[in-house]
Amino acid sequence: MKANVREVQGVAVVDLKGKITIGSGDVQLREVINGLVEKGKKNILINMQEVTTIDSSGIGELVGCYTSVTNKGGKLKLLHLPPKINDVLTVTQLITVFDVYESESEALATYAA
Amino acid sequence: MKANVREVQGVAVVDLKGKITIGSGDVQLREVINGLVEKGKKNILINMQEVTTIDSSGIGELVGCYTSVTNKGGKLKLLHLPPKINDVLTVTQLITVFDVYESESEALATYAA
Amino acid sequence: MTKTPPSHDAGPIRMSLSSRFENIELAQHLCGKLLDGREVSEETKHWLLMALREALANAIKHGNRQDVSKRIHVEMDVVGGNLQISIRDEGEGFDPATVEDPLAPENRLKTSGRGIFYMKTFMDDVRFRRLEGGGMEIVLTKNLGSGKEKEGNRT
Amino acid sequence: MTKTPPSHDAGPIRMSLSSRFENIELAQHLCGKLLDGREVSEETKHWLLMALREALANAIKHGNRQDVSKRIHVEMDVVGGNLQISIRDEGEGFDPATVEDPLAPENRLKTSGRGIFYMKTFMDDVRFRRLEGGGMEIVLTKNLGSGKEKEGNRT
Ligand SMILES: Nc1ncnc2c1ncn2[C@@H]1O[C@H](COP(=O)(O)OP(=O)(O)O)[C@@H](O)[C@H]1O
Ligand SMILES: Nc1ncnc2c1ncn2[C@@H]1O[C@H](COP(=O)(O)OP(=O)(O)O)[C@@H](O)[C@H]1O
Repeated sequence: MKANVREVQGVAVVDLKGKITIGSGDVQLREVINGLVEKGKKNILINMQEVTTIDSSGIGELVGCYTSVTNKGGKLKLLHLPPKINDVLTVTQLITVFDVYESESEALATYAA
Repeated sequence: MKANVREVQGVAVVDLKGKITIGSGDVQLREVINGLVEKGKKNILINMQEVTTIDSSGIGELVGCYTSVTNKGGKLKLLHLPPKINDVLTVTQLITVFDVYESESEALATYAA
Repeated sequence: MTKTPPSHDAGPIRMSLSSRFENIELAQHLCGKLLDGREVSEETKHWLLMALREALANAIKHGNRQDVSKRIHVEMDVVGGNLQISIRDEGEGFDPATVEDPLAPENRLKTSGRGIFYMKTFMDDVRFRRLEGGGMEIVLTKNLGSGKEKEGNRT
Repeated sequence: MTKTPPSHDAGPIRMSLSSRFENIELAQHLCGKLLDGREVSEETKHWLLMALREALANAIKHGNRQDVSKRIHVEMDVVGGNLQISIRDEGEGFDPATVEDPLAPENRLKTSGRGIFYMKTFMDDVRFRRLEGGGMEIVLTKNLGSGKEKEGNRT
């Protein structure tokens, strides 16, 4: 997994690429998000467009990131969810937990509110 | 393996495609060539261009075909040998046994002689 | 090499792997290859490979606790249109009845506990068995032609 | 799934297959996958997979005589830059010393007898062992980084 962080309109946009699976990407995702939280970033948008595979460990980490950001009073949202990852979140009833967007500008606008 | 037979200038040109390997293609090759020999065809040119894989069984069948055609007073020659199949014939010192051509028209001309 | 549809079932494939997460993909790959040339939709294949991934991850993590000297045993077979995969580990085993429901409100935001649920969602049948010499066996079954595209699959 | 170079050797992979020629490609495929992400040239990979094919074909044909109830056991491992593959069958075994030289003029036009020669040409080492309970083991070794591109490879 590769993660690239961009700062756009006060939001940390995290472009993820590759696999978020057990032993490869799951812990890495947590570290990236924790790093942002420690730097005081509260508005985080994870761009999932280029995520090729996710498993229950990856989903678990995503939920963990959501909780730690929320606990710090921040907002973690998701962008460009590939259909199969959408399915994986849906069956475990997590899709309603996350705010999910199809357009980056639309997503960014919601942080200003 | 797929084999298509074309009749060009009195030569049966056999276009082979795919694998000539044990259990898949090796016996088939023999049947095609034997069929031609039984029909009285003596001039046979095997086009190897689209052969993707060959193994020792495939090579064995090729040699067997060469022998049966030669024994009937015919000529079996090879066209468009892929580099790796050329290697496989070379190391077993079979490359000098076969007449090999890079051009179909050139190959066809040699049968007229 | 071209795809040739298998004329008959090619008999069970067994493999064993050391307890490393990197090996999950090798097993997935072999399973995918086993289905090559069969009439299996990409959707069906995707979800059953995800279920296989979850079972392997559990065997490596919870079963063998990533002890690389312990092995994971996988057996795959297609019989009468059903893919059956058995995954065995050399761990302590567990009681599946004690596994919590990840959809229960108090579990919804937990960082783990969804693997078995995914297996059950994406396969037709999931069975657990404690092995005599220790360790757990999990048997995943999927009808390849059923088109049973459960909730996980889009329409 | 993207290729990730394995950070360390992933431990031996073992598989067993029923004695069908269709299974040759499954084993080749797994071996190819095992090399993914390693620095192995396509040439090296091609020739070692051909050697593997020959060994499997012999185990299925001469060893197990295509008896589908008998199995072929394959173990693959990369240790210190060497790929080592063991192929075992459940047949009668044979004496490798009795195998004829396919380059001898009287054998040159035979329709068989080139398999072991190809293995020896394309691998760094080929060893035979009669197994205690019957059957034959053949161990193929190739240094992955050697660039030993023997006669079989073009320059
Ligand atoms: N092969 C196994 N050996 C021992 N325990 C297991 C095994 N597979 C699953 N478990 C137990 O079942 C629990 C639930 O597994 P699962 O639903 O996959 O979620 P997770 O792996 O995220 O905990 C695990 O936490 C573990 O206690
Ligand atoms: N696994 C095996 N079990 C028994 N005999 C074998 C085995 N492998 C090879 N042989 C013997 O060695 C001979 C030479 O094998 P090989 O060089 O591969 O050529 P081919 O398979 O074309 O005969 C075979 O004909 C067979 O008698």
